[in-house]
Formats: sequence, structure tokens, C-alpha cells
Amino acid sequence: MTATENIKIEKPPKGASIPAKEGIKKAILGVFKKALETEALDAIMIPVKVPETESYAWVLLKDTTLLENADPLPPVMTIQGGKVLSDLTKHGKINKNIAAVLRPCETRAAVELFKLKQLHFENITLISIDCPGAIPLSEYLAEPEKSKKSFDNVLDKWDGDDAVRKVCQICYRFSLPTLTNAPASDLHIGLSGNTKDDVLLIPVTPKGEKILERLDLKADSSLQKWETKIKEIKKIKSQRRKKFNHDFKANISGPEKFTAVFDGCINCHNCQSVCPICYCQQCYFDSATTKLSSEDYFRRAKERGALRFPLDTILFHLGRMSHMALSCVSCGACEDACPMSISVSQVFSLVGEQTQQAFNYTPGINREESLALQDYLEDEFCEVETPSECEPTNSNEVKENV
Amino acid sequence: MSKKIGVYICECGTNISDRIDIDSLIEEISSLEDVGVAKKYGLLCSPAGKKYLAEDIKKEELTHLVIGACSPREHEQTFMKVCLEAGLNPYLFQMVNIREQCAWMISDKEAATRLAIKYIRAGIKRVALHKSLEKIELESNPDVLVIGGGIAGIEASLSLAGPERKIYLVEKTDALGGMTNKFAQLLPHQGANLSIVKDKIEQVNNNEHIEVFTSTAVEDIHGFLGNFEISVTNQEKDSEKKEFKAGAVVVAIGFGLYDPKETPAFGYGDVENVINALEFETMISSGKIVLKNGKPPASVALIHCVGRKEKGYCSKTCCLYSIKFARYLKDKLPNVDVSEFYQDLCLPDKSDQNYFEEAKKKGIHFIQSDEIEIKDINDRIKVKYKSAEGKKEELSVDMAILAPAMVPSQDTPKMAEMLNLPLDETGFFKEAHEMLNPVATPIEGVFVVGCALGPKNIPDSIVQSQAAAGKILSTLIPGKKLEPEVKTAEIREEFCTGCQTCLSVCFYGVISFDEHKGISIVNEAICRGCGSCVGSCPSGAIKIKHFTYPQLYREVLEALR
Amino acid sequence: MDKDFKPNIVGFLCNWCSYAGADLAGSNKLEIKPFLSVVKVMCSSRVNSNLVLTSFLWGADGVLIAGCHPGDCHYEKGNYYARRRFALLKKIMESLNLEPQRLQLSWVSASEGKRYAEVVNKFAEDITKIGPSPFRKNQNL
Amino acid sequence: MSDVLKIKKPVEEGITEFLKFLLEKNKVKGIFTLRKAGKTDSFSYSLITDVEEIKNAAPLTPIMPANAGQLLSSFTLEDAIKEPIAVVIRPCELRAFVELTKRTQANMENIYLISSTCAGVFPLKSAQNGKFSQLLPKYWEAAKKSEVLASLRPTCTACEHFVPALADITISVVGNKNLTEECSLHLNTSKGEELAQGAPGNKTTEKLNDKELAQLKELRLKEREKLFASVNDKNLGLAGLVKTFAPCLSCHGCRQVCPICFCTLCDFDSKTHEDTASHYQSELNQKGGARVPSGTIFFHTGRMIHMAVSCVNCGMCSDVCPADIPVATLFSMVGESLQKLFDYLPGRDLEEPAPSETFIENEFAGLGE
Amino acid sequence: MKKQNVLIIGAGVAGMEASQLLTEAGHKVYLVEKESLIGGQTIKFEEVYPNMECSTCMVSPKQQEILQNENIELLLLSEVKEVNGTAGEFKVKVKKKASYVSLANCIGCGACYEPCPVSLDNNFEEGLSKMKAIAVPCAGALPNVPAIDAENCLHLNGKKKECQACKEACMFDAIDFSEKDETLDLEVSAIIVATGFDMLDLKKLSQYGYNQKDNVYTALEFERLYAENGPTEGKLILRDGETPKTIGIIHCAGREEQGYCSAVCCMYSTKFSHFLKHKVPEAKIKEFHSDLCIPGKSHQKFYQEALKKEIEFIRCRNIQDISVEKKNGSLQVNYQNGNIEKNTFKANMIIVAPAMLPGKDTKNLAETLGLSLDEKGFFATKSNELSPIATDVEGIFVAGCAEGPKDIPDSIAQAEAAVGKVVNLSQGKINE
Amino acid sequence: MEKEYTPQIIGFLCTWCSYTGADLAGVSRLQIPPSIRVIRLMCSGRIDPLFVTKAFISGSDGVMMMGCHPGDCHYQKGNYYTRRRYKTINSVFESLHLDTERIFLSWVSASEGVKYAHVTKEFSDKITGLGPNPVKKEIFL
Repeated sequence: MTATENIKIEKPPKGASIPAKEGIKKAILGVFKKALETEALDAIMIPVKVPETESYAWVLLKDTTLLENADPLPPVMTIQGGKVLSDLTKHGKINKNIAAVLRPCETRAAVELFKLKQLHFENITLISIDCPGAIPLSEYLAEPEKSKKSFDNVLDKWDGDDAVRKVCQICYRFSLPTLTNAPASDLHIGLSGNTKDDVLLIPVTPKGEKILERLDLKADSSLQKWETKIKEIKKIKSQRRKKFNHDFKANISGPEKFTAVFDGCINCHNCQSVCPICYCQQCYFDSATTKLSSEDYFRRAKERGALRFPLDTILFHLGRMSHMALSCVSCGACEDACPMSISVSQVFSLVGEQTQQAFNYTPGINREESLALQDYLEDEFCEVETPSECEPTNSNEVKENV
Repeated sequence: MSKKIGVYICECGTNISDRIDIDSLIEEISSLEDVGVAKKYGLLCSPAGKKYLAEDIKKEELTHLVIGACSPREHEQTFMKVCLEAGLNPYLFQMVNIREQCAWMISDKEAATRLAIKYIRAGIKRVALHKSLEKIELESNPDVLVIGGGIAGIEASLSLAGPERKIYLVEKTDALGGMTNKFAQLLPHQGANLSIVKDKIEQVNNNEHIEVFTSTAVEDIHGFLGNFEISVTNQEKDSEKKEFKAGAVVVAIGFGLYDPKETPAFGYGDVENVINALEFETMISSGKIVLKNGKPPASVALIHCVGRKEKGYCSKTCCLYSIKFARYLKDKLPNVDVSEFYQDLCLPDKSDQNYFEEAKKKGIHFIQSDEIEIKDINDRIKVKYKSAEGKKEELSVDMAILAPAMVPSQDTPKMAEMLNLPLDETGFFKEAHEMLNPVATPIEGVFVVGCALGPKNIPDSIVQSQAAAGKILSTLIPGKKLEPEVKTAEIREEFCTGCQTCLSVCFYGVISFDEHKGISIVNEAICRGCGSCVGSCPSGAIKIKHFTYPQLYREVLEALR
Repeated sequence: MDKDFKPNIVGFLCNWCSYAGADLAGSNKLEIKPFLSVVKVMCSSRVNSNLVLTSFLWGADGVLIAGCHPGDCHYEKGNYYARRRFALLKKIMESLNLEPQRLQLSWVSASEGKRYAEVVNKFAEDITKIGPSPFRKNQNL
Repeated sequence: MSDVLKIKKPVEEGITEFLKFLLEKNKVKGIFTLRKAGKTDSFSYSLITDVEEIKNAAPLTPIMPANAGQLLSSFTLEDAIKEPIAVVIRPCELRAFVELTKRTQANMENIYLISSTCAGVFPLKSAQNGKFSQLLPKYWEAAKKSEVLASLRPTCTACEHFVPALADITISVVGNKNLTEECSLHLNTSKGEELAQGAPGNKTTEKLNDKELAQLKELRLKEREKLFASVNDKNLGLAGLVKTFAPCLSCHGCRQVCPICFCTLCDFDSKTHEDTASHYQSELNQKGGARVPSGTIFFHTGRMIHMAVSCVNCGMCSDVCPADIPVATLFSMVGESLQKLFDYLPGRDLEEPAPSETFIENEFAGLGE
Repeated sequence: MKKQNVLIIGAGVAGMEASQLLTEAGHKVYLVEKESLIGGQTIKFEEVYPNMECSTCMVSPKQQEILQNENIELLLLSEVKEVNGTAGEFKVKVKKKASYVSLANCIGCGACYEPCPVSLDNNFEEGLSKMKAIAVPCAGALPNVPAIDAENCLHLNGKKKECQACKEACMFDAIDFSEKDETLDLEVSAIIVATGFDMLDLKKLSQYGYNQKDNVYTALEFERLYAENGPTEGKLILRDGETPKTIGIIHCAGREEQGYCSAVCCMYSTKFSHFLKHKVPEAKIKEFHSDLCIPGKSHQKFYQEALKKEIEFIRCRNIQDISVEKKNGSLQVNYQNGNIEKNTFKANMIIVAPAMLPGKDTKNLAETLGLSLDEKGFFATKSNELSPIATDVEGIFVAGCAEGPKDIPDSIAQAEAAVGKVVNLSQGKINE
Repeated sequence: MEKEYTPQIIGFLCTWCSYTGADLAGVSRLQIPPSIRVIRLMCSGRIDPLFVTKAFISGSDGVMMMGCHPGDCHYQKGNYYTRRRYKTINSVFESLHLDTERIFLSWVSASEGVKYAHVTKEFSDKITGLGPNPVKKEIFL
């Protein structure tokens, strides 16, 4: 899994504008259809609605009739797309020219998985799309029609409506190319900020440019209006995030409150199994390694007067956090999958953000950057040993455009 | 099989018994599961103590042993030997440090006893989880691959070759000798001169135990200490490929020279009669010291430290060979005016100073300056410089000889990648340990010597080659098997996800990635057992023998009792 | 502050520097508080969140990791990784106010017997002041 | 006929008092039971060792945060517990515990088994909106009357094995008209009697209320038919299964909480069943499209083959499914037919070998000839 | 392969490296050391340049290995007195002074130090602290076994025959006053001389005003002053009780007189500055040097980092012109910089880096071994050979600073090179 | 139904009886349907029900399990388990309304070359009659 053939493009100067008379999704699907027909792409990986159901499944398709049920931006996130791409390419690279259509958080997960050698990028064009968030899975499953309506509404307004999941409401990384000068995706679909009459296809890497070329699309439309709008939304969401961090932290921090968050946890580990970053074959916390003798557990109960079962719930959550927080992309998959409605993605997102800041690392925005725990600098973190005696260091250069 | 753990507490004279209530300790722990024997003894490390212990292990048919005494750094080895004598696998033993950690550091006897009990309990619980480990023996090939036919490579080959050890000496050019081929004379260390080098080349060519490959490039090296597989191709004979095996590799690929053009201020390439040191050596060899116009120079400037600022290090040899040049000039052209422009005179060898003093006596000028610029003014070389007093001055000369910095050979990055060797920030190879292990590398069995490690003179290069030879001769002995570290890391295949984090954190190149299986592989033969890989693996797919999670957890649990 | 509080502190010491430093402290008969139990590891880089969190959640009042000073690692660069792993864990504890002061990293060299005693005593003192770990009595782990 | 200990208190209070007695009198060193944990409506199993903590015990609260059989397995996997404890668990949990013990994944030594005639539990979701307590009066009312409450876990409404087998003590709940006044503990074994020795309350001798139990069983069987009918033809067959499992996230939560799925590393989570890119490409070539990740239906059918014969219908799997797939119903259905086929009821007998571990030489005669 | 015995003289880093390697090669080693501990000068350093690695951490595993190595017979307090024979069959007489403490019985508990009534200058600590007539010279010394200073022991020198304080305190019966000096006869096939270096006595250079009273320190004194296991346990307390605030570090003391550069002083002086700046960030430090001799790929960076820390390096016109005087109770460095201006610098601490000299016994040893010395007094090595390992006597090799000033890695390389020569010799293979 | 259709059938055969039987059929020049791909196993007891399910889900039109007759197992009792496993698969498929007819168990001894030819032909004909396995067209598996 060698580094990508991407060459850095400083900043996408312009994009191709696609008319969207019949709605933006139709317009995007139209482009994909053409791409398949002209063999600009051999196949596309995209969410497709399973016939006669309201469910979306990820499908790698080349049959254009399947595109009829496809949705580049479904109202819910089923399986995290980064994880799906890893499932597709983990054991060998694809030798067809395919595209994967992912939300920004899914794209970033894909990049993290790439760094973790769980994914091949060869022959894959990553297409990211501006994302207004997703409806909580349980709400969608309970009332699909209503949810679809509220999602359409969200797509109109773009300001992180209450209808979407909590982490989506406070997500300010909803549009990739504005985050960084380094490429995460190859082609980005700009939605927010445009009139409903058109969609922007913004090439980010030569691969992305090549697709446009093959489709005879000229990247000649200005991005200004779109960028302005992105900035606006980003500002609103960042402020909301700030407030959230403040309020939420007060609610969950401290040993008592933190453990209380997980009072309802039943150790189903759904959060871990749907997490795109939790790539381990078997989670350490599901292994026999931490298992103790009954005597030890008994002793632990005696020391406390009572001991909750299932065992080691907090160890699992804290431990998982310590394993993946630096790469957490705040996609919210964990919370969607939690049968006990624990605000797990919010907790992880908060901790993720703060640890990532400490390492000055934003997961998934740069394929070339090394993983924080696979690297070190000789001079860094001197404050961890002598907090008073030195200036805190940041290990990396600032990489994210703020 | 049921366990029978023997616990022995050493009184250490009164060192432990004075400060720890050993009797109550023994009482407390003797009822623990699997504890068969719990006893105290006056001084276990004494000959009598060891004998007693060995006999007791046998008599009691102990399956595991715990000793509460001093630091394992003191006597772990001692008691491991006792275990061996008594027929008990020495890894089924745990040494518990109750002297340094408890008796000597805690004056409250009760508190010290309490802590000692914790430690002993932890030792008992831990030892129950110990697995017997066996030393493994690996066949090894005593032959050595030497890469680079310069003086370092030649010396390494000569020092190593013998009836039981074949040397493969691979040189990329068509002749042995390396840079020395370009030298007209050597610095007069201990009366040495170039004929020594010629002799050595002769010896190499006549040595039946050395196979010399010239015009040959190393294509691939795989394997580890004692078992490297090498393939080389001859660049001339239609890329003829050869494969052979060796037990160690000595990299002696030498150095390159800084291109003075990179610093335009030296005028190299622009100003006529500004030449570099190698070019001057050629002149000496030809015996004709002349300017472009065919006349001998009346005045010469020798410029030290060309590229030092840019490269960030002193090349050590330039001062001395510049002095050599100056002396040569004075000898050949008695009336010539010679000035040496230096930043700092670097004369670290004990005979250097004399050599320098003699030059001064011959009337050579030495000018200290940190700023030098060479210009062509009216077909004369003008050396503009800032003097030690801080004044701007200039000197016109007929000829200027630049002493460029020594830089890593251009083959260094490729070689580094092939052998998985790290480079340091100057671009030279990095030593296994800069202080204690100066010619070894993190990859066991691979050595780097001479200027491939950094700038140095010929004697130092030769010492390094001999040092590498010393290490190889004493570790890779024909017919002797290698005994690698026992407490190594081990991949639990079914749990490995192939993220290769462990690869990036291992300094010794022990872990490789099996593309086919999609998992990491530990080469236990060269693992040193630090456990960094274990610390880095989120799924616990690596374990480190003798320091497994369950064993450490046991200690933690008992610490919290 | 509970006068009778005797903290349980787990000290992960690297074999080459810190354990040797501890030995030196011992042979110099320096007094240390009897609250720390040493767990020897070959290198501080062996210590990761699994070990530390487990210690905390099983009731440790404090966890001390001690290794060679940066640059001095017996295995060349283990402690650099140890430092990063520690920084991450510390940050997580900070983010959640999980009493990060209960976790400490110290560099103790083989010659720093005195420093070892100081570090241990200071840490023991700090932990005694902070009081028992809330996880000690938490029934809902 | 068995000895019965009657404690003159509402059944929940009564059993709690009994547990307190056990701990106080050192009859056991710990009580494993449901306990209120933290926030309102949060219940979890706990091993209680301190008498003071008994006040938070909620042994009969109709909720099942995890199958206790699985929890007891994690407790006793390494070795048997050394000091006696009493556990209060539901019949399906007890059956799971027995199944796990048979497979050496748990150890029953030193454990006193207390169970109840079970009126079922509510889905976990009902305890998340803060209105859980409002459900309880209706629950006890229905229990008293041997009625089936529609809001229970679907598998509970259809459960016919609500009378515990192998329990040392059975708490009479279903159809017990007096449960608001008294707590009847049926001492089924000598161990049960030993426990009750000296306990507060009156000892009598009586049978479990067969009539009421039979009534409930009948109702439940009807519900069972209805439930199985709810996964109708539309959900079955290849096309039906595709629709049923369309929303599956492959989180494998159903497997994780399943007490019977005890494997350390599930085969379906191992590399064995991870597909290669070339597999997807050939799917793409053949079908024009391929679901990624593949193997959803394979996983579920495969898991059924692995464990449905031991399925105790506890319903945990459905409850944790984030995609609301009726996994438990399907497993019950498949499990029932498999269990009939092998004449096996999981957990009814500790000595009975699991069907996969044994065979009868002359069974299924003619097959394959 | 024949197993042959090798004599190694000096148990510093070079001697230890050679011993360890030779045993791996299957040889038995007699390691002769004149002191009662091993490790040489290196163990006196708190840190080594350029990576500022803790020296004890670095060397103590080696020391442990030496002590636990069954094929190394360590002869402490010993000197080679006589050598006869030729390569392959040297006959050596070694005089081993009595230590009066049994290495086998003593466990290093230190109970005997306290009761000893004698207090002496601790030479290991450059006289910066006192030690008893029975003691190890510093914490962490290896082997961790004391020796009795017979000259000063009241019992042994007869001043107070009845004093047996140490013996009474020892519970291991490790002290044996009846022990006698002994002479051992060894047969060895090869000899490696690794006797290291000494430092020029600063008292011989009057311009530095060194008198062991004022705050003028030799480099070695400073090494011990800041060592964690040193006399002040790493606390920077000057002789007058002050902490250093203005420090002058003077290079090349005695260079002119000796006629050579000692190769390591520039670097270790810079190390001192780094250290001082780390401990006393507000300290003002000036280094007075002539030419900076900092060869080695990583050394210049070390120097440049010092510059970044605002450590001032002053190139002096002539190092011999530098003098130190005491004016109005404070120290002052007089020097001339490049501008030939006379300057002064008031300092409350002065560190002087004296030239490295051949070990004190070099001359005697050379005579014993039949070796010649070079004009600087170091062991001379074979002429007309490019590497300075072999001597004119076949079978005798030199390694480390016995051959001339050098740093640790170069010493180790020489030791390893010497090992190679010995192994080859033992196999009948003679290079050249 | 398309005439061209040739089913794909996978047969899992134990090596001692059925595979030898199949060989015998070959040696005897008996006609074996070309649709059958044989996978040889040491014992029919090795036939993991998941092999069968996987083959089915992956688009095999029919799956055959073949082993020694009950009582004849080379490993004493492997095929008794095979029989139970077959019944298990069958029962699960039946409950789920999956096509049980596509899964087939037969005992074929080493001497039953004729039986082998017969049962394979019969099964192959049956599968041809059933038509292609619908999973072949299903992408949402």
C-alpha cells in the first residue's frame, strides 16, 4: 500500500458547474451515469436503496440501472463509508478504475484507514460531497418518510438543523477541500452555497481532473460563492461546537459523571464494531487478555460492596478511546449503533478533538502525514514530564486551514 | 500439571531481616495457592546458599521458584544458574527485590513488611504464569559480504578472510582502492605511504578466501545475522547475476565531496585556477604544479571548510591535508607564497600539532577567517576575507585550492533502504549506538565502517574496519551456533490486522510485513525484547515473552491489593 | 485529608535506567514512602494505555511511569514513543477531568537514585493529598 | 410438591429481604442480581457483597440489560468461584448458563440458583425514555393474572419456557395472585432448603400454581404463532431475507450479546470470511453490482447453523440491533425447528450433551441412501 | 578453535569492550585494573556528549556484564609487574594488592563505612568529598564492594591496632585483615593495553590560579560536581557555597606545553555549558578557546545549539595568555580576543580543561611490556602501519586513550579492532 | 428456461469412500455430469456447514455432501456428525424458506462407482430442473 500517486494541488481554483434542473441528486447521478457509460469509470461505490425497503446499502456498481436507486447523499449513514472502502480493498487492490462517493467524515476515515494499511487507494477516485449531516438512524428507521422530509429541509438550509445527529449539528468539517491544501479526496462535490440549479464538481487532484476531462467537463466556474457560504456555515457550526464542548464537557467530565455516562452500557460493543477507525481484527477488550479469575472479580466486588456486570465497561470505553481518539473523525456511527442511546459519539468527538489538538493532528485530511503514534520528534511534549518548566510543544506543523 | 512453587526469602545477613519481619511474611504467603515451600535463608547468594537452594529445588520437586532478596540486577543471573543446575527452567523463576525496594528504602518495619508481602505475592502470582523458555540455537554462515572496495573495505576483507571464512568484496567501479587511487600521497601517519595501500590491494587479490567482484552492484540483501542472502549483478558482463549467502555485511561505501559550485562565493567553476583538493592531488601525481597558462603559481591560497557551513559539520581531514598540500608546494616550489585560510584548525591526533608547527616554520601563512569570497579580478584570484580582528582584507593569488566537505556517498540512500538502515540528519549512516557501538547498526550483523559513517581519515577508517572485523570474528564463529535473545516478541497471527504500526516503532528492523498473510512477522532471531511493539499494538496481537499482559497485570493486581 | 489513607501506586520502571536508579536509591538507603509497587518492564515503551488504564480502573490511586531520559533509551528510541503514548493518555484524562494528576511520567536515570526517591516521595505525597481514587469505590466500572 | 418459604411482603421486597438475609447470615458471600445502577431506569447486574448495597437490588425488575448466563460465564470462565454466591436470574438466563457450563465456558460450583416463573421483560428501549416506572404496575397486574403484555420483548410474549428448570429456589410470579402481599419461594433442592434455613417467613409445602402457568403457556403459544407469522413469507426466502437484512450494519451486536455465541474470536469476524477485492470485482462482473461489505445473509444464516439449536430465546439480539431487525424472532423460529429435530431443549439438563457433540447411530435412517 | 587466555590491562570502556568481546570469541580474559572498581573515567561523567546520554545508564549494563561473565577473571587493585615470553606464550606476573574485603562474601550493604574512624579525601571524587578508609568511592560503583585503604587504615598501618570497627560491623564475615598482597602468574597468548589517560595537574600551570580552594575547577572536578551520584548529589554548589552564575570555561590548558590537542575538550566544555544553562538558565557563560576542534558529524550541531542558548564562545588570540586571578575576592579571567584587546571577565566559577596525559604508569608499564613510547609519552604503535593498534611487540596491542587522546566511540572502535587482531593471532593468522 | 444452462454443483467428498467411489466411476468410464466440481476432504466430518452455506450463497446451484455410509467412517464416527450437520443446514434452510432441494447428502462407498454416477446425475438433473440459483442475480447479499 504505497503512497498515493497524488500530486498536491495548492487549492482548487475552479470547479465544473453541472445544471440541476431535476434536483441536485439527479444531477450528480447523471454525471455518474455518463461516467459509467463513457467508461471514464469502470464502477462506482455508492449507497443504493434496497428495493422494496427504506434501507440503504453500499453497492459497487457498474450496471447503470442500479444507479436509479442510488443516492450520493442518503438521509442516514448506514455503514461508515470509509470502513466500507476498507472492506472492499483491504485484501488486495482493485484493478478497475472505480470511484467511491463518500461524505467528508467517511473520506477522512478512509484516509486514516489508508494510513493504517487497511485500505488501498490505487485505482480509486475518492469523491467527497458537502454534507449537511445525517438523520439519526433510529429516527429514520422508525419514520422514514418524515425523516426524508426533514433531511430535504436540512439540505435546503445547511445550518445543521436539530433534525440531524448531534455530532452533525456541530461538525465544521463538512466540506473537505476547504479544510486543507493537502488532498483527502480526489474530486469534491460542492453543494452548499450553490443555487439549487447547479452542482459544483471541484477537482482536487490530477485524478479528479482526469475524470472531469474524460467527461468533457470544464472546471471554469468560480468557487467564490460556494466558499463564502461554506465559511458562513463553518462559522455558525464552529460556534455551536464551542458552546457544545463547553456545556457537554461540564456534563460528562470527572470520574463520577464520566462513568455515569456509561451506566446504561450493556457491552454490546456495537460502537466499536461500527467504528471505522477500530480496525483491529479482534478488539483487545474482547480478547481473553483482560480476563481475570473469579477470585479477582470477587475481590473487586468486595472492595466496592458491589460490582457491576458486565465487567470492565469503563475500561473498554476509555481503552478504545486511547486507541482511536487521535484518528476519530466524529462520524457518529457509534452513537447510531448504540442500542442504549448513550451519547458515545459526542464523548468521543470531544475527547478526539482535544487530543488531536494536543498533537496538532487532524485525522484524515492529509494522506501523506504519518500517524501520530507511529512517529515522534526528539523535542516535544517536554511538558508531560515537567509541566512547569517548559513551553508546551506541538509536534506537527499546523495543517488545517482554520 | 500441578504447580509447586518454592518461595525463598533471603535474610541478606541482617540487611533484610532487620527491616522486614520475614517470619510473618512467610506465614502470610505460605497459604497461597500453589505455594509448596516457603522458607528463609541467611544468605542465598553465598556458595552454601546456592547449594542449599539447588538441593531444595530438587528435593521438593519444585516447578516454580520465587526468591525474595536483592535487586534482580544483582543476582538474577546467579539464581538462574542455580535453577539450571537444579534442572528447573530458569524462566520459571521470579526474583523479587525486597532489599533495595523495601528493606533499604523504608524504615518503618511494618510498612516495609507490608510492601514486601505485596511484592512476594506478586512474584508468586506472576511466576505461576511463567512459561519455560528455551534458548534456541541458530546455524550461521561465517562468510561476510563487504560492500565497497576502498581502503576500509579492503582492510575489513583482509582482517576477516581466512580458511573458514570467505569474503565477498563487492566494488562498483572497476578497481579496488577507492578514493586513495586519487591520492598522490598519504599523510605521514607512522611513516605510512601509498605503497601500503598498493600492498593491501595486492594481498586482497592474492587471497584465496576473498572473492572480489569489481564493476558490480549489490541488488538485494535479505535475511538477518548469520543468514543473509545476497544477489549482485556485474554491470559490465551483460548484467550477470550472482547469488550467495553470508552471515554479516560490512558496508564501506565511502563518501562523496561537496560540490563547491553550490556555494558561488568560492568561485569554483567561474574563476580560473580555483581547483578542488582532488584536482590538486592529481596535479601532485603528475608532478606538474601549473596554472592554466602552464606556468607554476607564485602564490597559492588554500581554503579550508568549503561547505562546512552548509553541511553543518567539520570534515576533520581537510586541515591536515591542506597543510600537506602547503608543505608539498613549499618543497616543490620553494619561493611560492602559501596562505591557508581556515575557520578553526582541527588537529585532534597527537601528531597533528607537530605537523602543523613544522609547516609554520616553513613560512606558510595561516589566516583565520570565517568569511571568504573568491573573485576574479583582472585575471588574478582575489581572496576577500574578514580577518580574525574583524577587518575586511584581501589577498591576490595565482591559485586557490578548495577543501570541500565530505558528504555521504550517493549510494547511501539506496543502500540504507536495501538494508533497512537508518540515516542520521547529516545523511550518513546512523550507528547502533553512537557511543558504545560505533561500527554496528540497528540491524544486527550489518556494520558500517569508514567514511560511510561520517568524515574521517584513513587510520580512523581502518580502525573501524578492524573493529567491525573484531566484532564479526568474535560473534560469528565458524561452527558456532547463534543464541538469540529468549524474551522476544511474538505475533499472534489470528489477531494481527496488518496495520504495521509495530514495524514503524521497531528500531532494530525485527518486524517485517508478510504481504501474503497480511500480517506482521517477528524475526525472533534478532529481537532484543524491549516490547515497544507490544506497547504500540492496539489489539494486543503481539506478546513479549516473560513480560506478557497477564504477567504484568498480575503484578499490577497485587500492587493494588 | 484522610490521615489513614495509604495510596496504592503502581510504578512501571524501565529495566535499564529507572530500575537501576531505584536500586541506587536503595543502596543509598534513601527513605521512600511505602506506597509504590514497582512493576519492572524492559523499556518504558512497553507501557501503554492498556496497562495504565487497567491499573487505574482496578483501583490504583496513582500510576508512575519512569524511563530513561529522552535520548538515553537502551533501545535507542523507545522512550520517545512512550512519551507520545503517555501524552495521549494524559490528554484524554485531562479532556475528561479524570484526575490527570494521578498519572505521571518521570525520567530517572541509573545515576539518579536521589531523584528516584524524590520523584516517588513527591508523587506519593501528591497522591496522598488528592486522596483515594474515585475508581476504588466505583461499583459501575 | 416442594417446601415453600413464604415471606409476608410484596414479592420484590420479599426476595430482597431474603437476599439480605443470605448475605447478613453469611450464607453466601455475594449476591448476583439486577441492581439499580446510577441514573434513573438504569439497571444492571451486579455482584453485591455489602449488605448495605442490597437496598439497591432490583431482582425482579422486568428488564434484561444482558443475559446473565453470559455474565456469569465471564465471571467464572477462568475458574470456579471459591466462595458461595446466590444468583437471581430468569429462566432463559439460567438455561444459557447451563448451556455455557456444558461447554466449559462457565462453572456452576458454589452458586445457588434462584429463578422465578417469568412474566417476561420489556425491551431495553422502554427503559430509555424515563417512563419505565409507569410500565411496572401494568406488568405486575398482568403477571398476577397470567396475561401476556403486548409491550414486552417480542420473544418474551412468545416464550413457553418461563418456568425455570434446575433452579434451587423458584420465586412464584406468574399467576401468583398474592404476589403483592407475599413472596413465595419454592425450595426445589436441598441446596435451596439449606439456603432458606433460618430465613424469616413461614415454611409450608405446596405446588407451583400449575393451572395459571398452563394458562399462560397457552396464551404464549398463541402469541408465538402470531409472532412467527409476523415474519411472513415476505421476510423469508432469499428475496425476503434480503429485505429483512437490508438495514443490517454488520455490527454483529446480535452475536456479541448472544449468550450462546461464546467464541473468543467469531469466525465471521476473522480473516476467513473477509473478501478480497478480486471477489468483489468478479461479483461486479457477474451481477453488475455487489454489496459491500458482503456476507450479511451468510453471517446470519451461518450463525443460526452454529447456535440456533442452543438458542434460549432471550431476545437480547433483537434488543441491541440498531437497525431494528427482528433477529430474535427468526432465531426463535429456526431454533424451535432445530430443537424439535434433535429433541433438545437448551439448558434443561446439565448432563444432556449438545446435539453437535453427540449422535445416535440409527437416527435419520434412510438419509443419503 | 584453541581457547587462549588474554590479558587486558585497564577496565575502562576500552578494556571492558575488549574483554566482553573476547569472551564471546571463546577466550578467557584476565582483566587487570589498578583501582577497586571498573568503568574507568567514563563512569565519572554524568552525561556524555553529544546526545547528553546518562553515562551511568549507558555503561552500567556493560559493567554488570563484565562482573557476571564467568570467562573474565577480574583482578582489581592489580598491576602488571613482569612480562616474559613472546606472542602466544607470554608469562605475566601480576601483583594484586590485598583489598581486605572478600568479593565473594561482601554483598555491598555498606554497613562497614559508618563505623570507620578514618576520613580521607576521595580521589575518585577529585577530592571534592571525603571517604572512609573502607568504602566504595561513589554510589553505584561496581563492583559494589569496598576495599580497605591499607595506608590509612588504623588497624593495618598500625596506628591503632585494636581498631576493627569495620570488621565488627560486617555481618558477612567479609573483612579479612590477614589478606596479603599476592603475585599471580598468568600465561596468556596476547595482551591488550587499555590503560587510559590522566589529566594534566593544573597546579603545574600557575596562570589558572588553581588551588583547590577557590571556585576554579578542573574538568574532572566539574564532572563530579554535577554528577547525580557525586559528592553534592548533582547540586551545583561551589566551594564557597554559592551557585554558579557567571562561568568562564577555559579550553586547551597545557596544550602548548604538551604539544598536542586533546581532541575532546572543546566538546566536553560545550557539554558543560549545555548542562549549566539547563540547570541555571540565567547563568552567563563564556567559553575561551583557541581553535574549536569539533570533528564528527554530530558535533558541530551540538556547538550551534550552545550558541542558540546564548553561550558565548570567545576565540582567544593565544590560549597561553589567558590567566585567572582573584580580584577583590572574586575571580576574573584575563584574555585577549581576536582584536588583541585585553579583556576581562568576572566569574564566580571557572572551569579549566587540562590536557589529557598518558596514564601515570605508562612509562613503567611500557618498560615491563617492552614497548616504546612516542614523543608525547603515549604508547607507540607499529610504524608504517595505518592503524594504531599493533605495537612493535607481536601479540601486544593498544586501545583507547593509552594510544593518545580520543573520545569514547573511537576508544571502543580501537578495542574492537584489537580484539580482531587477537582473534586472528590466536588462529595463527597475522595480518600483513 | 434457457437450454444452454449448465448448473454449477459443488460436491464435498470424503477421500476414503466417496472420492474413491467417484474415481471408480471414472475408471469404469461411467458418465458423470459435467456440472459437478469435486472438493476432496479427508472426512465428510470436515464438511463445515459453513462450506455448504458459503457455496450456496456464492451462487452454487447445488451442493453435495458425500461420505462413507454410516458405520463405515474411516475415522470411526465422522459421518454421524456430518449427518447431523446436514440435518441442521436443512432445517435452517427450511425455516428460512431457502431452497433445501439444492443441498444434497449421499453416502457413497469406495465400491459404489455406479451409485456415484447415478446420484450425481439425478441431482444434476434435479438442479437443472430447478434452474439457476437466484442468489446469482442478487446483489444485496
